[in-house]
Amino acid sequence: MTNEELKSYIETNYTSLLTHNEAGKYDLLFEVDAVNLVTVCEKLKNDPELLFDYFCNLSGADTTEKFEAIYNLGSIKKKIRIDIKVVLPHENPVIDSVQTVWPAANWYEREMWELYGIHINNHDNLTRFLLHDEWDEGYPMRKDWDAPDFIRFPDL
Amino acid sequence: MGIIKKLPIYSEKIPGGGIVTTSVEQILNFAQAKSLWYLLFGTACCAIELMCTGASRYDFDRLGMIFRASPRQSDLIIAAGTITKKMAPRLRTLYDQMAEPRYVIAMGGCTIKGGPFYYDSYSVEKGIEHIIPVDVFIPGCPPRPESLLEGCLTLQKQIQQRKLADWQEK
Amino acid sequence: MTDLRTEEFDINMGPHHPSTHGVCRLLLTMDGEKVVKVVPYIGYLHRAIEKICENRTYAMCIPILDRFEYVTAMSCNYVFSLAAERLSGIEVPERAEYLRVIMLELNRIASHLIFFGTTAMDIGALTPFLYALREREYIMDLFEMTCGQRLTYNYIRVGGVSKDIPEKFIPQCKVTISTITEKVEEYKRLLNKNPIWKMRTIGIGKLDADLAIAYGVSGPILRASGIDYDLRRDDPYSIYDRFDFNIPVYHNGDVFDRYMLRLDEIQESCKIVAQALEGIEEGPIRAKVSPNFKPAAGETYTRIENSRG
Amino acid sequence: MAITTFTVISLLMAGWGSNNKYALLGGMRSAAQVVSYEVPMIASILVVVLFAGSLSTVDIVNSQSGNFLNWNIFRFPFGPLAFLTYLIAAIAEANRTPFDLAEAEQELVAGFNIEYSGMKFAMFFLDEFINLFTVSAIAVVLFFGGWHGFEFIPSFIWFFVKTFAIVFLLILIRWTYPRMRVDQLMEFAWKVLVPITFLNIIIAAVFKHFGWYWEL
Repeated sequence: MTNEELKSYIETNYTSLLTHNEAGKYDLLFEVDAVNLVTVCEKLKNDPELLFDYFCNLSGADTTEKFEAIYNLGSIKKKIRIDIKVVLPHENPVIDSVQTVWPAANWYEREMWELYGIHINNHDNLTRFLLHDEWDEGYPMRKDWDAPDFIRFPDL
Repeated sequence: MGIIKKLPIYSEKIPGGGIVTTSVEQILNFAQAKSLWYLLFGTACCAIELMCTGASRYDFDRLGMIFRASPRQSDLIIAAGTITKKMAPRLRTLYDQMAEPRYVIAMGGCTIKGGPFYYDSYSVEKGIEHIIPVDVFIPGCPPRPESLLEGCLTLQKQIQQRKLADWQEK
Repeated sequence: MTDLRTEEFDINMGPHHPSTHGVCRLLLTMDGEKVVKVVPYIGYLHRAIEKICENRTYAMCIPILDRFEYVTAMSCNYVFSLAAERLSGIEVPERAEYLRVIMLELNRIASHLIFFGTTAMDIGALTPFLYALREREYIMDLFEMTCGQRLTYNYIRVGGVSKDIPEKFIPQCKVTISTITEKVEEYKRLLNKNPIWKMRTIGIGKLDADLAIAYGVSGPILRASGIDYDLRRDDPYSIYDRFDFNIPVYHNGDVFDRYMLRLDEIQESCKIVAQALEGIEEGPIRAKVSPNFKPAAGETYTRIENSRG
Repeated sequence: MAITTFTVISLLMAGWGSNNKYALLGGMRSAAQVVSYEVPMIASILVVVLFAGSLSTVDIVNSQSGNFLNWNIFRFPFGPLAFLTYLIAAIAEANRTPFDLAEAEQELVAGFNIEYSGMKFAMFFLDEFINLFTVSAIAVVLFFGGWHGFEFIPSFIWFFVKTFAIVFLLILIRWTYPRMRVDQLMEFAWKVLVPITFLNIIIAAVFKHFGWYWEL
């Protein structure tokens, strides 16, 4: 399945759930509402045409106004891939856990919770694991985070 | 070590005792310098170079350096790789568990001053010098095996120049 | 015997333990000699590379990414450059693509040799470790003559590679890969029929296909579990579609299969390097990219096949 | 033989006394291992004793005097077999790889001696090498004709040459072979080695009874 076919397939079958985002180069990037995330993921995984059974990566981003969580999914049988983006507000970001769909998401979500401060609903083990135990300086990956030894470079 | 520590105090007082002190000193220093057993402590990139140094081409063993896994049985920590803030207390514990006399080699930029890249990182300890005292620094990111060998030879020279009187202070 | 009272106890393995190779801490719950439960604790090498890269230019990021995965630093350079190139549509010269493939595959061999040596050492045999690192030094020589570094290369840049290969690289590389292909046979002879090695590896650490997919396992471990999935073939990047190579797949998903798969992959990588050495032509090695280069706005996520998954 | 058995107690006490879980595991492992390998070791010695008709080492060596084909190792088929079982049991007894579970470096860090440093550790370490030398010397006495050899070289030199040859062999094995797991180790001792050695005793007795061996 080429990218164009995949795009048209998703746009016809997931009209209300996924919206295409032009920012994605090379890969297809879709946006989804935070409330629909788990249902969309389950559908994508079980759709016989797509079979997104492989969870590659989960990354977070802070655009100073919003948080973004990007899920990179792949399908081993169909050899296709897709990115799904969830946009979250800067105040009280909360997202549902997708680890019921892909257990691999567990650690990525923990990491996102720890570094970005995005709370994960229904996560079974939301404990600190990257930063050291006495850490109390906030969420380091946020753009507005600052620390004494952090030197912000001028914009080049 | 009780007797050896007190040896210089008594032997200096009797005529000709200085010879005894010097020869004991030489023997002890020789023994220590030529059988430095190092603790297998590698955290990051430098650990791979440490492995290479221990393996076929560079052959650490010819300097009398064999790795031991337990801190109780080693004389030397080669701190290879980045020490994060989470790791730092463990490094201190390991150092405390070692028996005297103990030495530390700081291998690579990260252990010297936070490295060429991690000077503004929130989780990396900027140099291990404020965790444990360091005897030899080896710069490089990561240092080549040759420079590690050179560092070890330097440490051996340092050890051979030690005086028995220094032992009392430590 | 059954009503004998036994007690489970916890044991703390790591962060400093001779067999962790890198730093992680495992909290093991033991029932005598049996491990009942493992709780991993990681983060002892969390160096905040993402945060550091946030305020660097793209060119400045590449050397940091070397330290990200220091056993195969080339692929970390590569995946970053690939992302930047895809974003801004930079065309990479032909010769640079060949050089990249040669370096990536040589680095894969080096990484697999480290795996081979340390695995055998953890099981208690020291000879394979010495053998593997002996062969790895030949590859290090090649890297050193090209980019002057043994471990962190900073070689693959956005738009190409940093330096051209010296004249004697190609003959020496040919010798190296033929030596390694032979030596891999020697490794197989050394361990495959060894009954103790077999006892320690066959049927140990089984990971079946469903579990492997569910947990997003990738690379050689996924293929050892019986899933024929290699991004070099299934999602081709660079010029991998020009070469003829097999992708070894094993089906048991135990330690022995992973070990065999990696040894096979070394031989396949040697094949790729040999073909690339044949096909390489003269030409420019780098597209024009300014040092302060910034890619066009947008997002991209690249995936490549790394030796460690 | 009795003295090597005593090392178990010291290992166990060392492991237990250091209040460290790794050391405790190491101590337990080595105790189990040494006790179970004692059986095949003594059983393979019994073969030789059966032949020499005496427990005295002098008598055992003298029974192998004369031509070097008289050495027990060349008395087929039970001689080589007894040597093999003895060697395996001896490696296990001396805690060397592939049976060095008591101080498996990659598993138990350093095993029972993890918490010992300085002179106490040196004692443990020297003990290991003395043990290695002792088992090799016993192997020479039992199977390789002790101090007998060609006339023109003094007998003690012969003895040491043979002993060091076996020490060399043991060291070679130590660096080449991977380590066994503890349950496999016990299985190997009780299910393989013990039956083989007992069978060997029976074979040796039959051969001795019917006089099917040479005396050159």
